[in-house]
Amino acid sequence: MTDEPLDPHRFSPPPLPEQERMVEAVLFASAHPMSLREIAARLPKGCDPAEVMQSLCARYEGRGVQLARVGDAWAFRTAADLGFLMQESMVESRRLSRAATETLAIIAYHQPVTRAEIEEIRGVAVSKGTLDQLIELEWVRIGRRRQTPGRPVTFVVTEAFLDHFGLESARDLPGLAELRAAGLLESRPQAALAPTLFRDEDVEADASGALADDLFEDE
Amino acid sequence: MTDEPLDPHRFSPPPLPEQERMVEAVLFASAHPMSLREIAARLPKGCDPAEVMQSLCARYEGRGVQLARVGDAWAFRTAADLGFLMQESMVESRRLSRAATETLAIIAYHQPVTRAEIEEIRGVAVSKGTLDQLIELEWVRIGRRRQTPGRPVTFVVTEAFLDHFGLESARDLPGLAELRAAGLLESRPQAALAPTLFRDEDVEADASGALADDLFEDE
Amino acid sequence: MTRVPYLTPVPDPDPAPPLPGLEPPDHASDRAAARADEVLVVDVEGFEGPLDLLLNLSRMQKVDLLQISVLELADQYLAFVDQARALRIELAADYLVMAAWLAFLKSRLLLPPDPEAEGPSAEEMAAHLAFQLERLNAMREAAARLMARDRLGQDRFARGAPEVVTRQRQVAWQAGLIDLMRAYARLRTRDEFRPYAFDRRDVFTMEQALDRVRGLIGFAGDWTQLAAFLPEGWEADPQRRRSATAATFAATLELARQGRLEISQSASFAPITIRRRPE
Repeated sequence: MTDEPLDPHRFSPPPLPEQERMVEAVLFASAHPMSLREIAARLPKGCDPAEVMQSLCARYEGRGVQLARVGDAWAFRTAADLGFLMQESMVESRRLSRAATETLAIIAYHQPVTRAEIEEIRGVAVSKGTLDQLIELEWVRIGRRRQTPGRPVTFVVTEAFLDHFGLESARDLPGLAELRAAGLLESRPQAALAPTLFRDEDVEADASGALADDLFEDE
Repeated sequence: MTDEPLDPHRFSPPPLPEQERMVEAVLFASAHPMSLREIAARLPKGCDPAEVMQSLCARYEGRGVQLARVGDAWAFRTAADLGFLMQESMVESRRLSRAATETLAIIAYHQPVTRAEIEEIRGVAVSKGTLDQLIELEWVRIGRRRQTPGRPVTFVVTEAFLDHFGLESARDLPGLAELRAAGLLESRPQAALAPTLFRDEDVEADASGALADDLFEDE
Repeated sequence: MTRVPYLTPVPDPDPAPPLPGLEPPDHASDRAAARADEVLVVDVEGFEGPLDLLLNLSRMQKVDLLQISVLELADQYLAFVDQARALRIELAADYLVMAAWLAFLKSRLLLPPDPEAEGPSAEEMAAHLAFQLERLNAMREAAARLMARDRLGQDRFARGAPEVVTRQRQVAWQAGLIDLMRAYARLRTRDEFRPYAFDRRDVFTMEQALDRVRGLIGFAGDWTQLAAFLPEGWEADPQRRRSATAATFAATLELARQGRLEISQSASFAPITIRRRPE
């Protein structure tokens, strides 16, 4: 083990078919998506996982287990059409409230989005538990602060979100192009056009600011 | 459920390649190895997992993951030759604590040595964690008991220790006089010094002689 | 004035569409009877805020959201709020804010536009409301589509028995043996600790030379060459001889300074001789 080649030029990397086997093994072993960098870190020096990913994908095309791209990462997942066989392994997920699913959709389609923006779209204050629940599910995380007065915190969806909903990237959200074309994803200045339904925007910004400071450091 | 075909001949089972996909998915998703009976219970009626298993095994022949038989059951496993990929070797250069280094040194120079003797030389009690750590590192092992009252256990260094420190035997360790001659008793760093400095035969004999009568008579 | 679709009342063959959340259907004519019935159920809880209520009301217009009549919507909303009030149901503040705003919007829509008025026109406000409703509706549909996807743990599954990656911690020892020897040396020399030690195998110190010359000088009543004072075993090796010579010479100088001996040299580079200083 200690004799592992340290100098990449000392030993040439394994041939591609062997690298493919290695990537296959590493990805199979993991329940979570792995980025190319993470994969490479596990392979012998000089291997290039990106190179073999395509052929590995092709190999599992149409199989019961498939290679799925999740953001910058990859994971093996069972084919969606065979879900019915796995009823017993099904994770009984707590049904999300309508508020939670709507909030999730708004974050996914409008990200990065502030709490005030979510409230404007839904026309109702975001109740305390909703965002917490989504963050706890690891579907939503806190993004960078918006560079506007109050520097409100923003929310974005995570890789786990993509993984859960079988999306390669947030760009693959269903209907995204149509919604954008219809102008429904633009944030329009709404001052004076609509009633102010909740007055706690400042407090809100403050509160989420405090949260962000507590938990996350953006750069 | 009640509409499930009870008569296996009423509906024909899915074609073999489809069954293969199903078994593949079911085994992949299962948290435990599955027996043929368990697999059959998951598949549509009329499927024959035994037959499918054979072709599935063949399909994974030579791949990075293989179908492995675990008792009566089946599971996906990393190919044996790729087991090394499942180890994330983190080379962490951490220094042994001073207590551990000293204890190791005493064992190396005085082996076989009892705990009481180590404590006598160090002048402080040896914590259990220190010896455990050295044993866990496989640099120290337990030797034979000393034939004295209480028959205390002795500690000796291992092959792995010699290997790690590049020594032929523990007797190769330089004695005090050599340490001094090599400037190792100075306070300034001497990292560049290699053990080959002390190959001098005469000094060797001298040093080990001095060592032996230092404290202990080995049998 | 351009014809803006959401401002046009949509003709509806059914003059009294049922309001969601209010049962039995309440419209102006029925209201008294319904109140008498006292079986009215106002389900404000079922709505996620006034916008949600508006969206539900707009659905009853059975038209594209872009074609809704904001006027009619305003009427329906206000009727709903009236109803709730009549039933002494406490509406959340935001429902009332929306009602006030809609009433204001309605009046602006019905009156001829005031050319002096500042701010957004009634049409702009109505258009924005229509946009908000459409956007909320779009997000609601997007949420439904999202939830209907093949989800992990329900339709797609991860490896059920992921293999454990053992973290092998390899401790690298760059100066391992040295550490070991130092540690040992530290222990063994604890009692004879000297802050600075230097092995002077090839160095004859002045102290050593002084001791030696002091001892020997008593016998040197006559001029004797300095070389004769060199210690034994230091003559052969050039390095050792040099060190011994220098030390011995320095020692004689010191003793001369103390008046213990005399030094003489007949010429440059001639041998140096010393003798005990006569009493």
